[in-house]
Amino acid sequence: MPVRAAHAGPADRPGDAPPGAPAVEILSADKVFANGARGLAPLSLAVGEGEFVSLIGPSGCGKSTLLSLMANLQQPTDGRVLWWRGGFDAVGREGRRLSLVFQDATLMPWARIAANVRLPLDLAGVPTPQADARVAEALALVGLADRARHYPRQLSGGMRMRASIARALVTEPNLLLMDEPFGALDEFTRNRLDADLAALWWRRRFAAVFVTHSIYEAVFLSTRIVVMAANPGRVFREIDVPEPFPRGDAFRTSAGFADQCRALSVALMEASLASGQGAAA
Amino acid sequence: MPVRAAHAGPADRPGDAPPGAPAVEILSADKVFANGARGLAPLSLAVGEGEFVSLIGPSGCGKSTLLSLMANLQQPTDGRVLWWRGGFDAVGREGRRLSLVFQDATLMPWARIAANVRLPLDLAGVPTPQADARVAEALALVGLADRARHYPRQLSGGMRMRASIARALVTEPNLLLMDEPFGALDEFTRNRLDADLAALWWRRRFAAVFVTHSIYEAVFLSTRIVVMAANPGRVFREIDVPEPFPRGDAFRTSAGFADQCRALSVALMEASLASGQGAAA
Amino acid sequence: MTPLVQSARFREVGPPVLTGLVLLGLWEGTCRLFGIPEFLLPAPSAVARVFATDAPTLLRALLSTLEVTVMAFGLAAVVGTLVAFVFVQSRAVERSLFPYAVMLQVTPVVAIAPLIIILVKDTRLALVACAALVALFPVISNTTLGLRTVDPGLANLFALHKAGPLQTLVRLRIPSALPLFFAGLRISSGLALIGAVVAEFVAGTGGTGSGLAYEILQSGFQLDIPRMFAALFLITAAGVALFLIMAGLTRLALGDWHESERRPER
Amino acid sequence: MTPLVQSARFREVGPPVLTGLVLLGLWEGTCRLFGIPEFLLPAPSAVARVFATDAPTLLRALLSTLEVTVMAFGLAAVVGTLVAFVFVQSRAVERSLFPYAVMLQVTPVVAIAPLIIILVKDTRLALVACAALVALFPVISNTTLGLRTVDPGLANLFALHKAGPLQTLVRLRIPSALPLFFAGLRISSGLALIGAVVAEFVAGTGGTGSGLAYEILQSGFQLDIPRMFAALFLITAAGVALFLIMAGLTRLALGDWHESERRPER
Amino acid sequence: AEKFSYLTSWFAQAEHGGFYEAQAEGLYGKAGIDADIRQGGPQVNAMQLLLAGQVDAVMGYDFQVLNAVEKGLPAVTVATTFQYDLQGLMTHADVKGLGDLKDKTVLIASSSHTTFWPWLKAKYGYTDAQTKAYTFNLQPFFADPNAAQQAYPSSEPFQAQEKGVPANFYLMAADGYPPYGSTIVVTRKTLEERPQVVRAFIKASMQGWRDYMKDPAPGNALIKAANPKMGDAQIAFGIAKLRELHALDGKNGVPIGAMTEARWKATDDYMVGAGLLKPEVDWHKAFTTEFVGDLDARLN
Ligand SMILES: Nc1ncnc2c1ncn2[C@@H]1O[C@H](COP(=O)(O)OP(=O)(O)OP(=O)(O)O)[C@@H](O)[C@H]1O
Ligand SMILES: Nc1ncnc2c1ncn2[C@@H]1O[C@H](COP(=O)(O)OP(=O)(O)OP(=O)(O)O)[C@@H](O)[C@H]1O
Ligand SMILES: [Mg+2]
Ligand SMILES: [Mg+2]
Repeated sequence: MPVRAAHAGPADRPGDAPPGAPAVEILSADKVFANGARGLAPLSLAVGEGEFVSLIGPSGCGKSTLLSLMANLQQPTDGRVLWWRGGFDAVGREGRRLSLVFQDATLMPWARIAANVRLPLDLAGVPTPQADARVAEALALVGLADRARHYPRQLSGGMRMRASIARALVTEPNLLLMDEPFGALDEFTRNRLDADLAALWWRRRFAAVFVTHSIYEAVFLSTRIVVMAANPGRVFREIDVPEPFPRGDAFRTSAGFADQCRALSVALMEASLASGQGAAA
Repeated sequence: MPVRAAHAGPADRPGDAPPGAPAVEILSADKVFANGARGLAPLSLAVGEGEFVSLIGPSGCGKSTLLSLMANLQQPTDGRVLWWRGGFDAVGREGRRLSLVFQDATLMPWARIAANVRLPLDLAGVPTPQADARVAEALALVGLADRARHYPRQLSGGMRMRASIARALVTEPNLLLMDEPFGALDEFTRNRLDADLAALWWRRRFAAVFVTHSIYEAVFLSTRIVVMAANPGRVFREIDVPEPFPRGDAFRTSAGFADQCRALSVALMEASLASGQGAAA
Repeated sequence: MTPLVQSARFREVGPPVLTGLVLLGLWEGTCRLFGIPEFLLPAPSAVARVFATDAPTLLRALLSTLEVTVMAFGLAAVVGTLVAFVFVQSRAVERSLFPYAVMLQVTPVVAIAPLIIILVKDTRLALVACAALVALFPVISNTTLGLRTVDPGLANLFALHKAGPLQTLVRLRIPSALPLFFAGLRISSGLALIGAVVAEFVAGTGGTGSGLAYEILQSGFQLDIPRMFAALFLITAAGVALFLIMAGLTRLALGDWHESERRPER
Repeated sequence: MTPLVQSARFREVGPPVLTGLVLLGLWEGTCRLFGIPEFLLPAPSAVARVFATDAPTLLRALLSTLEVTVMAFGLAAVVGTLVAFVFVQSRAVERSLFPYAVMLQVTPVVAIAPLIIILVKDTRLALVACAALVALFPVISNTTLGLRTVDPGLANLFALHKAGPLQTLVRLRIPSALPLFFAGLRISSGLALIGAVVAEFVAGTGGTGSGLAYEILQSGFQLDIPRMFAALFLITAAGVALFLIMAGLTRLALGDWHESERRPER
Repeated sequence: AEKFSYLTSWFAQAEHGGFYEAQAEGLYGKAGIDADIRQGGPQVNAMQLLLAGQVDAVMGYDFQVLNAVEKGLPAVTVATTFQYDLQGLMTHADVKGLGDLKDKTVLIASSSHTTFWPWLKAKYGYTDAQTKAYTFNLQPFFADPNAAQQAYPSSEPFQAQEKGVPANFYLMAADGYPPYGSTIVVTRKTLEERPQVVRAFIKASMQGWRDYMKDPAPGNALIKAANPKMGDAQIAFGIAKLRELHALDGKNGVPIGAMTEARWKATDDYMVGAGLLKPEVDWHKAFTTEFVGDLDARLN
């Protein structure tokens, strides 16, 4: 299993797709907060088209911060972020769509679930019949078809999170950023959504950045895994997962899967130990 | 491994403690929401002193609803809830303390982390020096000692959740209700907190009700596991975990642990399948 | 307990009505006990007597005042909301213009009424303009605050999807602002009413077709204090009615989702 | 660009001042271009001339009005907050009493000032009472709404730990209410000022030690319109100053956590 | 000395000169009264303050006293200052008399709707529709060449003259408007309990008026102390008008302060005729000539 040092060159492409141009690139960017705390040490990271990159690391190591840089919700204190080799303007043009699943569901309390999911389509001016169909599809995908007319507060925590995932998928993004989307779900639902997500990715080949705390999930889904360490937040190690796609339930029980999980687990342990105080010590 | 039907008698006590009187009892309570949706079918469940009961089940099966009945935050549409064989008045008297970790962190945005954690002590009128010491202890337990003076928005998602756990532990409760407290944490931190929680429980022997989506966590921590199914929310199966305490890292790699996990996994799968539409179908 | 006392409707209406009756009783009692002369503080019974004889005149005056009030309130609500929309476009715009909104609020109607009368030929329109000026600021202030108070997560979501200013306004800021917007309206509805009365005091013509202010002035001048109180009572009753209507609208608009309006589920 | 233009301080103060200068310029220009007579609409230069000669008198009057304003505002803030505290104790209390709070708001000062003046012997106190009445309602209304708008999760937490009503008030409701409380104060500060001016108009205090209303009335009678505008300008300037002070206090109190006050981090 | 307070109808001005003069010259003190002259204002309801016992006497108006009597309120007029109500209309230069206002906008205060406006309506056939509010300053009048407005001879015409706007002034009393102007009104209680003080106050006040018309300087000093905005030119203009209109002594030189029953009857007749007063009201209760009989202050 190839384990690379941070900042290595592009990964070998799994399956038969050619390596894509970077959809999002972090160029030696760092982040210092208003109170002087250093959230991210200068780091570089590129996620190419057709890549599925998972971020994993101890609590507080900067995964959400990194993701928000990629979503242009925060600006780096130093360094740059590029989308499709351009500024954030490039997003939304030429069919380049970016979606983000936040760490919490972030639904509009005054709108029903269907309206919440439909929001990005409305904002993009997608005509009603088409939008309706896509909303229904996205809700079915996350198992909320029968909750379309509920308000967020009438859903359970896991359901709210799923609605938020449906909202991210509904635009058929080219770059999908997800912050622990399945953290609040039971194993059964989670496995099903993992499989659905993997199939969807294989079909559409969007660039994906996926924050997770689950080793199994990371290995199952990713073409590459970035292990982060805290104090300051940095890329600790990058691990390629060169297993072939599409991956099904069989993959979960394969020897390759187990090996990858073990290797990732060790890397994660090392990253946690390297994080010192600040992460759970 | 003993697998019991729902509504069976009290569990055999693990370790050497005598079976305790119920700290909280649900007596054929159900819950119908204002919009007519049935959240919980009539169910009964008792959690005795010194018991550690995990609730596990598909998303939307009513775990949070059940917990909020136990915390008196919602009232059952029918049936009753008893605390120490009395009404909710019994809580807060004779040193009977109840704490709840919500599914989201629910911190006061205007107060620093230390003040947030300290809140229950302030409400109970615990004098300052003693409160200070206990807040520091609780923060250290969850690895946030160095964040005492931060505001919630300056913490990562996982850190906020840990602050919320510290707030629940700071009162040294006799009945501790937790709704997926470790869902947003990385494996490393989560394992450490699992171990800490198990040790704490062994020391203090509070009654605990623990909602989780992790099979391993449920088996590692619990004296009994309640598997729930949805549509309507109900107790699908109860599983005793008669392994001895204290449980350490050795337990995680024992054959008994693996057996229990496998059995629970099967039960959970069955519960998911029995939940029909509404849960992720 | 009778069913009446238990009904939800009674629980809504009962307490304020009871409070009112108790207050009226105390008032009547005080007046009688201490023999307070009518021209100082008339007893409720004396005021009621006025209604018995003068109801038509008074109601006509009320209607005239209400007409001004409603037009002024509508104007203030529309203009205030638009101004708030402009303010939230950028902090620079708000900083540049907010002081001038404050100036509008603190300019006494009494002082600018002459100018308005010169500018606006139609007396009724002049009254509406004066009253609207009085009612404007709370709408601007509360709506601006409301439009600014959005969930940062949702704001991020909208930014991410490159929502334009108009989309953000309509789909995010306005729904977020509704509770405060309505709070502003509840304050403004009352202000529009006193604005109308004050404007009538200052700029109102007397004679036929005049409003309650004229009745108050005349009653004061003729020392018909019970009649003055009857007119005052009509004003306060109208104010309370306006307020209740606004509160009802608020509940209709927000009942389903905002914490301040939600009743606990049982 | 000079450093001045780039400084944060300038960006704060620059736009409103520039806007003001532009408006003043337009005004002066209009007056000169159309030769508008001074007694209809005086040009800013004419108003400035008044300040050159009459500043001491006008400032003394301003001080007197401000004294009333500040006392009334303080009274309204304290009383309004206390009333809001009472209101949130229970829906029944609120339903029973809120209509009467509305009544206070919609009773025209002009109408009840004579009663207050008769009841309160000291003229200055009577003025304060009138102005406080005008300023009271927005504090009550906004604070009550604020005290009701608490995060339901936090409310549950407090219920769980059996927090008493006082604890819930102090540790949960009050912090949650602060943004709306301050919004209420921002509205009320201006109302207290016009309340004070209107009360002076009504109570008809004249002579030395009298406030700006007297200056406005007298200037109006004597058609010294530039002087009247100078007095009006002082009122509006005082209103804006009050508002800015309240906005500053708001920022001090909430700057760290409330969305409406937070600046985006860069 | 016995305390006695008198509330005027407006901010201190020439029309109140005699009272301030009496104060300045110590006439009240000599009569054994510790007098307190207070100035009124646009929204001050003097009658209410009088009946509430806040002041001992007020500068009143015949209509209001008759209205009070109608309500059974114990207000009594004990003397007058002016032989006429000084109320009039100021018009632009094209208007040649009170009857010339058919197509004009007339700016009047709302209180005028129950005083002189019904009288003008009845006499010249005017309508409510042509009225607009008078806000007590002259901008609307100046701005509208078609406007006329209510005025006092000593105030508004002076402002117009100052601003160079040609204007005419017409006194309504000249066309037969009946009431007295600027009277002294007390409560019946005061009248019964302290008649000597009332008498002394009236007497001293009228002496004050006599002296004021000779040398207004002492009174003016007090006026300007109470109302610093009052200018010398305006006061002088006011005094000249009072003299010109024979406000204090009437056409045939009566003693200052004198009232007659016949005049009160005329006022009552007008009010009843205009529907401003119920016919059954006993108008005799509104005044007493008891204190004016021995007045002897005269102009020259
Ligand atoms: N206020 C409400 N009105 C209507 N339905 C509700 C309401 N609250 C909860 N529900 C429904 O009750 C069911 C149980 O919800 P609950 O939050 O207890 O689920 P849960 O087991 O905690 O799920 P999760 O694991 O996703 O948090 C869900 O189907 C939900 O939609
Ligand atoms: N606004 C802020 N001000 C100061 N420090 C901040 C701020 N936001 C985040 N931080 C700090 O930056 C670090 C990284 O936070 P981030 O939310 O990116 O962590 P994370 O990897 O997403 O953690 P988790 O898994 O717990 O969600 C944390 O130490 C956090 O305390
Ligand atoms: Mg995070
Ligand atoms: Mg839940």
